[in-house]
Amino acid sequence: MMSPAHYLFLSLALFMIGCIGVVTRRNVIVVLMSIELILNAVNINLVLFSRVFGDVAGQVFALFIIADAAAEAAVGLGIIIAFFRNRETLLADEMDLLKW
Amino acid sequence: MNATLQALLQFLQTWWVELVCGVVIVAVVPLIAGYVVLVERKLMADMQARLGPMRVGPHGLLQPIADAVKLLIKEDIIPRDSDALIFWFAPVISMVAALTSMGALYFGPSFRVAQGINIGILFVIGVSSLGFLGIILGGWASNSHYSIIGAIRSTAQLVSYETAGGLAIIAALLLAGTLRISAIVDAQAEQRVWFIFLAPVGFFIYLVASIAETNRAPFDLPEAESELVAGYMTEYSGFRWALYFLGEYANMIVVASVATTLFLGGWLRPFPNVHWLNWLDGLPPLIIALAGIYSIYRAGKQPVWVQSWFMWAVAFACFAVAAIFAAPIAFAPLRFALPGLNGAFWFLVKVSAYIYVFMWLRFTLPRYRFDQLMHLGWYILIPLAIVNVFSVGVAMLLESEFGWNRWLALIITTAFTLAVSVYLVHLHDKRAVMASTGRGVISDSYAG
Amino acid sequence: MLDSVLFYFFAGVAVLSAALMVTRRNAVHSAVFLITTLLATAGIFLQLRAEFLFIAQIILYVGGIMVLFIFVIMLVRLDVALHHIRFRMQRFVAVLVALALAFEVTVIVLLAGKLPGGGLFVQGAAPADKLPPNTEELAKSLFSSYLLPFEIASVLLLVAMVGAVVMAKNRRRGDAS
Amino acid sequence: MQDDALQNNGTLLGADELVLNMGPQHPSTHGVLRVKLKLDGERVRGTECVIGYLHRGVEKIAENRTYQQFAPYVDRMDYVAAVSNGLGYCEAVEKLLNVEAPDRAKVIRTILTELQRIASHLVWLGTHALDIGALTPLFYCFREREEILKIFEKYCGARLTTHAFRIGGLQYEAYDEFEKDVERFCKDFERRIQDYADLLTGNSIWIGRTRNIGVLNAADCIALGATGPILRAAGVKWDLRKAQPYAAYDRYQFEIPVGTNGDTYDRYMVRMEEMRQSRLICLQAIENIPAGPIFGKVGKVIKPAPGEVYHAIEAPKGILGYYIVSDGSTQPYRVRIRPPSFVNLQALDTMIRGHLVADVVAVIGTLDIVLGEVDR
Repeated sequence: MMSPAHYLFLSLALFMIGCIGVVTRRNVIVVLMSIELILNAVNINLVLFSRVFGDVAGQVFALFIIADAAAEAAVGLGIIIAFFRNRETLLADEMDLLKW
Repeated sequence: MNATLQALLQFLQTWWVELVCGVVIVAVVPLIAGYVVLVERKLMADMQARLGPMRVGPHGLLQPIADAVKLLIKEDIIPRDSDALIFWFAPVISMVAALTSMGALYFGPSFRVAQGINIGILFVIGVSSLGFLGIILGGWASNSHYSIIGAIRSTAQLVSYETAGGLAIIAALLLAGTLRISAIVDAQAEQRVWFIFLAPVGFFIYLVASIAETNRAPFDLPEAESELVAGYMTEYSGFRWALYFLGEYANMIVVASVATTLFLGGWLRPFPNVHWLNWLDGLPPLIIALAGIYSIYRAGKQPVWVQSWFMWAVAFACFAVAAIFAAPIAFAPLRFALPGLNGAFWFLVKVSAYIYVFMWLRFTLPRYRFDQLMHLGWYILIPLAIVNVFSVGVAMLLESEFGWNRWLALIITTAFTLAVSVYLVHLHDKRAVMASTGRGVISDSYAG
Repeated sequence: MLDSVLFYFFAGVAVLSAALMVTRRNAVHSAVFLITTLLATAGIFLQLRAEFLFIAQIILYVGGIMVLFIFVIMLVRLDVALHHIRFRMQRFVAVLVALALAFEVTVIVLLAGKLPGGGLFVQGAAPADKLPPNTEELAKSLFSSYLLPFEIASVLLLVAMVGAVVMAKNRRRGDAS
Repeated sequence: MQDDALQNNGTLLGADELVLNMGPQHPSTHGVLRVKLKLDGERVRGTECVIGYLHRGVEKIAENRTYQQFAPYVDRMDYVAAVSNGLGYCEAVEKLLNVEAPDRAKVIRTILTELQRIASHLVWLGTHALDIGALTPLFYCFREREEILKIFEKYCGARLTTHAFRIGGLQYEAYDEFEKDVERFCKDFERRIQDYADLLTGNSIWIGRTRNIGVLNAADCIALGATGPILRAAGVKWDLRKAQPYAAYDRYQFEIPVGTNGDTYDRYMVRMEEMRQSRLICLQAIENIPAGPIFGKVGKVIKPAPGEVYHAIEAPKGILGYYIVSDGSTQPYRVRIRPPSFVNLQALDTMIRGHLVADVVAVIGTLDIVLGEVDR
């Protein structure tokens, strides 16, 4: 096994890239995908420490995070479809009304 | 540098068997898939009162090779305005997914790549489901309406039926109590029964779902030739098309293997524990030798001497294989190879039978419409699969906690499942009648 | 040796395709690269001997969530031109924030040895061949200690499912509801 | 309300309509029909048929040919039912000349035309089933059709474009074993058609794919001029063989099958029953083929008196009408043909709106069009 720091840096890199994606992209779908990437980076940490400490709890929580990501994707994409149907756009900066 | 080389050597030393098996799979599966196509065409011809391929080799035996050569040298057309990179890459994904999932399969007690994978059956199902990526990306990248409709249909279909299929195999997994493929088969040997008899509803659901997953008729909507020309493959030609095709047939072999492992007793011969049936062990060489004798009989009837020679060659190949199968029976020192060889034979027989059912259905049934397909998946199969998991679980609980007779418990719960299925079908029919009274009712066909 | 080769391979693929995912204009390309990242992460999980998570990642993430993404991308058929980037300022800020975060974590990781409790470099990890079967362990833990969270997660999924259906349901204009 | 919403908001996701171009090179548009489908997802919002890819100017050609010379051309309109086309044309010219074919000719004409009806319906059944995804019936249907074509070949030497009849009667006497061949075919066919019915009629997928698909009620049929099995499936008992008997049809007993809903399934049932009835007509006819001449009193040069005539027959696909204007010369002044496929094709849009893409092929199949006839 590699040293935990390797995995931590990998996770960090993915997390950072995800953050940059969330902040810079205009397409809401890509923003959602970046969030998935962030969750995934967190999963690496959880699995890593589960392995390091020999405790399976980390993996359990990684599973919960995957379930959460699924829920989030479903609802997020539902919102996106509803939004697209009304506004015919997917650009984040055009989502500037609370109600229409 | 030296250390790297050492590590590499050590790696090869540890894993060479698996590597060789993997290479064999990659090399042989396309050939097998080609011959599955030939068998399909021959069967179809037989059912449709015609002969099928007869020209290339005797009885078209060389047809798959000729087809492969033709596809390889065909021009590889990439449509203008297509997404060239994804278009180029998509068929590869389809093929790789199917082949990779074979890595975890056992084609007999001693014919496998990786052994003892903890998540065995899940690996096969999960990885083979990645093939959808190739389909949807290929359809999208083609930049054609037919392709994209085919791709979207295919994805919706795969997602729905994978749910049903996944829930269906849980019944067998509950009975086996493990995900390891070898352990599942061992469990069937131990319990002296194939799981198809313990969980018939689960097997049926898996059968239907696997037909849908592999895009075979009557669920072949993604490539329904009368509607969408060739669905997601419309714009593909030559070798890329062949990759899709191979991926599809390899997938068929995968789902058939999964069904065989889970429900049909894997590589066990019929009644493995009944000793007076031990003569069944002599059946494989006998059957293969009979095929050889038939080949000799046909050899005399070939019109051209080349074909006649080829038939003789086929006959001798059959005899050689029969001899290999017979050797462990005849010579005691080779007895150790008997289970492996016979296991592979029975596994092959069961997989072929499963694939035969696929083909038979294809030639017999008309095609479902997309909304009907989704209704069948979501309104009947998935609820039924859930109920089935529940009832198998209850049966096991009754057996282990309350000391019921296993068969009694299973018969009662299966009856319950069947009653639910009748109710579901009834509901579905009522819904269909309601939908048909108001014409043009919009039901969102993708949402099911 | 094999471990490190695998790690660098998967990590490299993951980071590279994550970067490509964020920078591609085309949403489908982004999705493809995200899938590559997820698969590479699955490889990392496998390398950490978390087989069940490996397959869960493939089945749920790639086979489930990403299908949903690709499906939506194709359904909405985005012909909107995305050339014009109005978020130039934000991109700058994003990089800055990310770098600050990176610096922080790096410092923590590097200084970890000096923290009380031995920090992050725990050497007590069991060797790979002595690990208990992963799936069974996970299941036992999931259905005993973490039964409540498990049920909550299932309720969450149910809620999400209902929510998504309600949200995406085709409500027509002129409908009273 | 639904339609309003669609006009405001377009489609399911509010995206543009997808225009799918089906044909002219498409496996299931039965030739070179081109259909532009406006789709919302997979739902058809409208269709536009583009025809004319097979236009040969048959009606114009007629003006430059003598009456006899034009006869082979009509075979090339509905090429899967060439005999029926020929019958219509010959009878129309006979009507114009005010002569009648002899009895024997009439009976043989009837037998051949009914065999042709079976052959045409078999082609329809095979291709329609193939469109809906049943691969196998096609080959069985073509096997039976082959038997019919063999009879044609023995009779007149041609299989597809037979030119079997002449103005005024027949060119060829029935060959020696004609009755026996027809009888053997009819005997076999009873069992065979039951096989097809077993394959399809009760099949729940088939019912699901055809019932309530492409409904065309009686009023719509009449408004659009749809005839033949389409009209009868809607419940209108209108068959020219009974309504305005021609050839020898008034001598034989047969039923006119009608449907109730006018959907694809009813049309399937009607056509299946029509095949059975045609078989009965053939059996009745071969029992008693009157002796006598086969050619009426028509000279070598046909020069009808100036005037016009309209004669229609019940072709396998519907009413096939010929309107011929004579100016007293050896060539028709004007020939106008009312092809059943062309008129029936008009119903496509009405039938298909609101259905799914998959139903388009089912509906095109059930219309039983032949593009040679549509485009002429």
